[in-house]
Amino acid sequence: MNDMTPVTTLKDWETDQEVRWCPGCGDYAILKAVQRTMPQIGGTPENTVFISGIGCSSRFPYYMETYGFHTIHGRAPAVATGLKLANPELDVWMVTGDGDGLSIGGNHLMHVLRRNVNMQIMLFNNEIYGLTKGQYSPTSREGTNSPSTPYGSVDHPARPAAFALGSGARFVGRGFDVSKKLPEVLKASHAHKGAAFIEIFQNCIVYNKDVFEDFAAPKGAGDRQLCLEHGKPMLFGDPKVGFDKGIALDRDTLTLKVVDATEENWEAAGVLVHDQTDRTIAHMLIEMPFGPFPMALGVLYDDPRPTFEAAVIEERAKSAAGKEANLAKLLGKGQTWTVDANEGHPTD
Amino acid sequence: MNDMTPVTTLKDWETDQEVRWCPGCGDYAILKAVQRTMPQIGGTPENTVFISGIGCSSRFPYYMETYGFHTIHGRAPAVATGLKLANPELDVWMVTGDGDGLSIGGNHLMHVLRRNVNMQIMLFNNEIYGLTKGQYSPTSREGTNSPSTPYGSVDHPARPAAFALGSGARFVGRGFDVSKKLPEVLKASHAHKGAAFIEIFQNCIVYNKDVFEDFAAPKGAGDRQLCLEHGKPMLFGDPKVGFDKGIALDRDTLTLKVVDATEENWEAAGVLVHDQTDRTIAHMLIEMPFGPFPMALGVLYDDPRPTFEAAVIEERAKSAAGKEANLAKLLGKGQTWTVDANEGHPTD
Amino acid sequence: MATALKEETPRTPETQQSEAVVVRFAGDSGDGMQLTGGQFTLSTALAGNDLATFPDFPAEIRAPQGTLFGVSAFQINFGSEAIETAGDQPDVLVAMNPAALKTNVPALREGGLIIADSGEFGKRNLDKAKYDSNPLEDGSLAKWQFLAFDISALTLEAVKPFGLGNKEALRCKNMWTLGLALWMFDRERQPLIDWLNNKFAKLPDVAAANVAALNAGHAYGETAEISGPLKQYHVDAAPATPGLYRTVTGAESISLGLVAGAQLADLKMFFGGYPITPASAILHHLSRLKEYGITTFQAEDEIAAICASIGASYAGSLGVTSSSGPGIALKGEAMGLAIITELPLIIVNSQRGGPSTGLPTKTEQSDLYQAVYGRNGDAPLPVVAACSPVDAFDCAIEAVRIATEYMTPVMLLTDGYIANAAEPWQVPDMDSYAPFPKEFLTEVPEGGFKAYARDEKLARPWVKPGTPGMMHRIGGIEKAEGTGHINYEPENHQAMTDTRKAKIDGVADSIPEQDVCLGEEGGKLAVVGWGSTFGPIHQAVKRKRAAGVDVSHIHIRHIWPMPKNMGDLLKSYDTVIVPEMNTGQLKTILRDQYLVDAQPVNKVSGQPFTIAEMEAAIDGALQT
Amino acid sequence: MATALKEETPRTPETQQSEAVVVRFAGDSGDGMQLTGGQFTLSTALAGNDLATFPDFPAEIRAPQGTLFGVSAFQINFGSEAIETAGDQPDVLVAMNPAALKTNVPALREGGLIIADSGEFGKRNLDKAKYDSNPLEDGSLAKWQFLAFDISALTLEAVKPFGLGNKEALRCKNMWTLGLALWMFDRERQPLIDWLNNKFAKLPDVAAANVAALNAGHAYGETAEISGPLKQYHVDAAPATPGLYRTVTGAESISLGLVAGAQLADLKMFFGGYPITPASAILHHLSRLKEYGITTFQAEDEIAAICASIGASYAGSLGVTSSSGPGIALKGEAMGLAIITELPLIIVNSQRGGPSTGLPTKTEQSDLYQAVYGRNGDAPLPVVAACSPVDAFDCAIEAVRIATEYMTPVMLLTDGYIANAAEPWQVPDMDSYAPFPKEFLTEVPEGGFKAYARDEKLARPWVKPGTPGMMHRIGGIEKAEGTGHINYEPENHQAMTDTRKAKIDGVADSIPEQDVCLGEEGGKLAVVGWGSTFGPIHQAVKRKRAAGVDVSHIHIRHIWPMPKNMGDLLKSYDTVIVPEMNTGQLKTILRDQYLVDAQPVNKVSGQPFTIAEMEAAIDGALQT
Ligand SMILES: Cc1ncc(C[n+]2csc(CCOP(=O)(O)OP(=O)(O)O)c2C)c(N)n1
Ligand SMILES: Cc1ncc(C[n+]2csc(CCOP(=O)(O)OP(=O)(O)O)c2C)c(N)n1
Ligand code: SF4
Ligand code: SF4
Ligand SMILES: [Mg+2]
Ligand SMILES: [Mg+2]
Repeated sequence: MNDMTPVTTLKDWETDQEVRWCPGCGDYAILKAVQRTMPQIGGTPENTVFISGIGCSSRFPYYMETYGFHTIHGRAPAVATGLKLANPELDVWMVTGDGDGLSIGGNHLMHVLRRNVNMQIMLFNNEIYGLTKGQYSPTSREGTNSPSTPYGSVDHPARPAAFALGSGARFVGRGFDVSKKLPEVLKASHAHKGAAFIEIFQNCIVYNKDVFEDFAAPKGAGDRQLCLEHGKPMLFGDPKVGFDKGIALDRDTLTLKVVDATEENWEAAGVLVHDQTDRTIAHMLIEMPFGPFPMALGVLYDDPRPTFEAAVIEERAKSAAGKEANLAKLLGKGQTWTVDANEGHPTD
Repeated sequence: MNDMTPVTTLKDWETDQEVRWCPGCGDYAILKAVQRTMPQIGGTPENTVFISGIGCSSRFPYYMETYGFHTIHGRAPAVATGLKLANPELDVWMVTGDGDGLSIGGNHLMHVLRRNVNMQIMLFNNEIYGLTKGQYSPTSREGTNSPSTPYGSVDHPARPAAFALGSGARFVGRGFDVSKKLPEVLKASHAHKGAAFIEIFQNCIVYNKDVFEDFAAPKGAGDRQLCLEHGKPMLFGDPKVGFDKGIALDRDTLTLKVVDATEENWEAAGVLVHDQTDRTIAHMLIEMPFGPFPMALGVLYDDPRPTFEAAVIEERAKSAAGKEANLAKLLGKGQTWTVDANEGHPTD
Repeated sequence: MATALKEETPRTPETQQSEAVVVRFAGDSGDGMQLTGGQFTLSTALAGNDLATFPDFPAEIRAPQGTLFGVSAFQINFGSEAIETAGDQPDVLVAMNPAALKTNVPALREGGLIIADSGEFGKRNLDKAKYDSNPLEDGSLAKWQFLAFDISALTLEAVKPFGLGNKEALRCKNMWTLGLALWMFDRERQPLIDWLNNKFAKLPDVAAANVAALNAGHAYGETAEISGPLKQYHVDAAPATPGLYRTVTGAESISLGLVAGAQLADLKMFFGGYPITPASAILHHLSRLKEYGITTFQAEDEIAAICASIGASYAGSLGVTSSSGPGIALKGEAMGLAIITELPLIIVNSQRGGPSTGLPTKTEQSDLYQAVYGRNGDAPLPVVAACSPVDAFDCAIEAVRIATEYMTPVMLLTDGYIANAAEPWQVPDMDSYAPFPKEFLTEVPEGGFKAYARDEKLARPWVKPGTPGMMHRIGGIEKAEGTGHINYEPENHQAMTDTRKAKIDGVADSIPEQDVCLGEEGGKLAVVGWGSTFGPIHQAVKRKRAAGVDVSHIHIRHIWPMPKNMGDLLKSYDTVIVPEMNTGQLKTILRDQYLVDAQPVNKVSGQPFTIAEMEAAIDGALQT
Repeated sequence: MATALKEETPRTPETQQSEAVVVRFAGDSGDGMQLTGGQFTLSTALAGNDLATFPDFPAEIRAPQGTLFGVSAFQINFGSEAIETAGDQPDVLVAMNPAALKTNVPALREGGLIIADSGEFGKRNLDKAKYDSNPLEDGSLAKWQFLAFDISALTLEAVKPFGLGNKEALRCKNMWTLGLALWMFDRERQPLIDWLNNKFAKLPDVAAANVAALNAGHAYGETAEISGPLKQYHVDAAPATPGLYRTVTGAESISLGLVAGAQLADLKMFFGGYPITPASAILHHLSRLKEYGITTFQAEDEIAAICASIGASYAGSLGVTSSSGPGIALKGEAMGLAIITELPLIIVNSQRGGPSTGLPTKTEQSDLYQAVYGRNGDAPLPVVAACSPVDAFDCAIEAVRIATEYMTPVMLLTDGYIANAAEPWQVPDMDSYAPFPKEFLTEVPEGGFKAYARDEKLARPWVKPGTPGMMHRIGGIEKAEGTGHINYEPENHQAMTDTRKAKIDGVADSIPEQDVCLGEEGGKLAVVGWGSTFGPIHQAVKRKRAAGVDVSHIHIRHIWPMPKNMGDLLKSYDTVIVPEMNTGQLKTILRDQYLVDAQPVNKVSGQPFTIAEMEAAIDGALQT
């Protein structure tokens, strides 16, 4: 992580606006995690912009003492792209929800990832539409009872990280609201040049209470969370007493499996070492079903390639090279003729 | 393939409308391939519907003697979803382009795949906007010169099959306009219950001439096309003289490689057997770069799961079970009171 | 008697006979005020009063407790005469905390009664409400009557036997308050007790605690009456047509109207929606009615919602989609597709405050321009507007009739106020509605099949895919007359444009002439309204007429096309004013169509007009 | 002299002096008629004639050869007097094949001249054009003069020396035809030869063949004149203001106007577009102008295009987006966002035939409703409409001025006709334009920073993200006066709605009073137009006035808000008619705003009005 000497403190990133989420909402914790991260990455409030769509999550910009734009439902990636192309110097953070980003806004999300615009994209996944009072969302689990699915939803849920990777994302991270490790993921996303996608599981205590408790609850978390670190073996289990399990790959069937392993014998047990640039493994980790497996958290994939705005700038420079921005000449381009003052008729 | 005794002939599927694609356009060949396929799958024109968006490709319905709806740009998946939910008996085919399906329509495409609505989705990928006269599209290769990118495009292209898989598709096929094998892929897509995504490379001879020639040209095709068949080894090379190469997996690095292999020794050479239900291999085949590798064609992935409309019907039946559709009762539901005829005042 | 509460209100002869009371319940979002209001409404209805309600809640899901922006309020106006609005000024304000008092007391009629939970007026809550001193103690409420007692403590006391946690126990406060209110207005407790027992059937302790709180509040009233200023009032039942009644909100009644409309048209319904305030309630209602042949589909966005509905209409179902302002804006392009392919479709717009995201939970009428004009090309479609929760039922049926008879998308306008407000509703007898069954074309007609043949209404045939022998293609490109093939010819485009216009204009042949809903044809002043301004306009005109003023009320339900006599009718008045909760949108249509000098009266504050505002507008119009 | 071609046209004193000829080139899409027309236009311009053009091409990219729907035509009207339209009826028709003849000859003036390539009139092509017999032989062209010769063969002959394949050789046919046309109108060949050599610099054989074809066509004219009916005409140069001239299409001139506007405002430009006919050309033009500080971005759809432009405006660039009907419909919701966040933005709408996909390649003015009214909520924005390719330049600058001075989105209307048509254009001297540099707020003002503070125009400050000390948040929810924080208060919403309206109404303070562009203030009849109907209205009014009729032409450039004197001006005429290529949209605004009995004259065929149609409308209006 490329921490810098902080020139700001957490306080510098707080606005004077009353925070208007429901008491106990996971968004509070994410807000704090972000405010905690900003000094550590050496951010300056005036050069930082938060862009969001619409949803509870998308209220985020109001609480950050930076520039901020609470746009319209689903369109934050497009607004952020224009902003970034117009001023690539700005540090742009996008905030979206599972509805905002994956329902109405899925297409823009795909394209911002594909183009690889350099920004951090935080998708607060609470598996529900919070702001509109609890309808199921594209990430809601099958059978979700909600006002619009009183007998249970029947859609197969979208998987944000799989969608991101399929769309061409070069950074895919995962965290959850109250996780202590969230700032680390955010820092890594910021260090990544290009579009960095971070799925943040967030507890909507009003409409989808504790859906992530199975892995997010502190009790037994070690067994249920696989905290990935580049170059480190994929071990889990309670770190306080020593890891006792690991993720290995059955190279015949190309499927992952959980094996008994400790920090000492993991190599022998065949535990995988996390290579965040390995796309195949990234696919597997993303599709790894929770339950039989722990939830993969941290940086799942990070393999930068040139950013969109860099390419646009380069292309603009190249195509403008040697050309003069002479408006008079431009207006008078092509085949012209002159009407003479005396005759009022053309002379050439 | 579940061929049936054809009750129709190709002629039955042709309309009296003049076909209005540019002479030499790849769309003609696809049209013929589809018209050839329909009798083989036992289709009946009146129960078949073609739904398209806008683009050259999306003119397709006008040329099929079936029901057809040429809708608006990018929205065919949504129209088709409503159609299919309203009448699941219909055999629905969707036609879209790389612009229609992946630019403006990417979100609807994602959701129809995720929901798994039972229909065949043919995306004609010519890597260009044909109808609007040649602007680059989301699938255009980097550096594409077009009216809107006179100095070459800079976006990283989207990969339709990867997007489909990331969106949750359970069938991903590939073919190209003049390929003799296209009907086989179409038949397989039709046999698949659920949303079947088929990427069809299509030659736009006016605006993006011959971009697929490197693998689609008959000459040397054997070396450049990997024609997948479930349960068969992944061999390629000119089949007329016998296959001479195969795709093998380096199980340490989890990367594919090309090996020398024949129909006799492929097993020893470690050539993979195509298992169309293997998601990991599907990811690899889809991401397999053309050039060092041949182009993977045929059915890349096929692993059905319950369809959306089946689930909707089931849920509707379950939730309606035992309930009577009595409008009078419904209107008078909840706490009611009666105003007496004599007094004009409530009596209970 | 309610007169005690009303003494300062100046009375016209007409209103003196009417006994009406306006009560507002206000508390923290977490205090359950909407529920309290809803149940009080029900008991009011059961008592036979006419009523109108106005729920007003914050944009936040659950704003932090005690804050000013977290206050949720529910107002009800009920009486023994016809009630058309939720009332200008409350006579009674129930304030569950300082924030509720602060934000709501300015509206209270001078001399009105405040009932406050003193248990919530501690330092912390006073701070949150930005009170420097306790208003219950500093004399600042002098111009009102007030009663403060520790409802929190009284509730805790009452529910003690049931062993609930402190938080859960305090949740019963609203039932205590409701109990008190029931006593105040001399209401039956039993229906509420039944409802509680039913609601908490699985949690008998909670049920019992709530019932206990309700009873305790009621008992408190009886006791306090003896010793203090609390009085019991009785409002007589309102005269009403005999029959079966219930209460209904606009969202409910639109949903039911759509179900009824589909039945009358003999069609299955497909509803494609995407959640948005205040439209979502329709999606919620319909998704519980699967047994009525309804498929509900929560799409990925508004565009997909309307497109799926178009697909369903194409398949032979009645496609319905619904949204509010921003979502309707997104549907514009697809409406054009439904117009040119001439498929039936209902688009329900539950209007809210704009522009952009605007004020999602506030009401407004500012999407009329969008409804009538908001599409590319010459793209006319009929627009019908509901004026009240009850009216919404018939409007929905009317929209279905027009859509299917004329093969056209129809926009049905409602608004946030109508959607949320409740009214007593005489349960309609469906036998009294003439069915309008839609016939599909199933056999090739003599002379051959043409997808764009026309009947006497200029409607084209509806053929379900799956029908043998009539395969055809439709789409968004201009169609040839008759065949419906693609056609770019100038004459054809002119003819089709003319036909589309003539078809929609022709809808006017099937609708009633415009009536004057209060007053006479012709005269000094007509007040012309549409949608939910009906109530305040009607009441104001009634009062003014009672005072001998020559003023009439014209209420327009068919916004496009308008009834054929509209121009003549409007011209029969010296002056025409058009009150709207927008900057003057209906007035544009009236001036354009009939060249009458209709003058706008506008209010764009997210709040309905008050009767007083309407009376002032009438006075103003007659002065000039 | 051109009179030979004109003899049947009745002449008023005013038009007799004017010498004007209308030529239409028509052929298969593959025949290069647009190129021929474009080059002929250039040579016409170089000859000093005034001119107007009308390219009319099929919707198909490359329709099958020889078909009726595959015909591509290019009409030019040129003369020695001011030319305002592409001409009602061609005097000369060049028909490269039977289909071109069939679809275009009905428009030809009786007695006009047909030049046909007889080499293309074989059985196959006649069949494709649905001719039963060869019209060149069956006498059916009797009411016209006609000349048929085997242009195909003559071309092949001429280019033989250059060894091209048959297909490539035949491609030179259009240059042969152009050569003939140059001879007919006594034009210089050299500029064309230069252009060909330049265009085919890398293919010298092709260049030489084309030049040879051009020369051969020219020589054929000289030879044929001696022996037959082919005559040479000379049209004098039109008087013109001295200066430098070029030709320009509307799409070019809007692009250039935007570049100029951005420079005058001292801003970088960000253009977010998505291809759509006929708007794409602007994207294409601007994407070649990177050196002018322009970033072009082809977005994934129209919504992303406008949103990216809003993002760029927020960053401090001039955001511009462009589309036509269906795409503009999709942008409605985002326009609301730009309105409430009060950011400058230009939305260019190149109108085409609607509704829905409609007639993509045909012209129409049917998006005026959408421009003025087509959004949710009370969401006013200024609308400016260009009337010609030349005018589009100034209109674009005006749009930029309004957007930046008033901090508002502005809609700039043009149409398919203007976008594609070409006109001579006196290259503007940018020094004669007053700059309107936009200042960003960079220092916290005295009294503190407020994101929604107002200047005298009611515009709010523009602060670039990156500016220290003024971090703030904006969004689509109603904003508090001054601070711009979220605010749901009724009074605030009313105030902000009023302010937004007042700001846009106030734009009228910065625009010129409405003038009468031909005729007097007051009188019997005013013909009020907007956009590309300018030409036919102007010519018709000119002719009628010359004939002594009391009629004036008023052309409205500022559609919203309108000039302040508009009402008084319109009321000074007995009768007002409003010709539009829609079903009557501007007329709605005029009637609503000014209560004048403006009567619509409508044409919705995808074709511009003819002068004759306008004359008839004037006659009609004066009769009643
Ligand atoms: C165009 C449009 N459609 C619908 C809405 C209503 N709406 C607001 S937020 C939201 C979904 C919110 O869900 P999500 O993005 O998951 O955010 P959360 O509230 O759960 O954080 C919807 C449907 C809107 N504001 N605009
Ligand atoms: C809303 C809308 N935006 C834009 C267009 C213009 N348009 C028509 S087709 C098309 C793209 C076509 O590309 P593709 O889908 O790849 O189809 P192709 O023509 O290449 O087969 C576009 C941008 C439109 N018709 N509607
Ligand atoms: S509704 Fe859910 S997501 Fe929204 S603020 Fe409340 S707890 Fe958070
Ligand atoms: S433009 Fe391209 S895709 Fe379109 S019809 Fe012509 S060749 Fe085919
Ligand atoms: Mg959510
Ligand atoms: Mg394409």
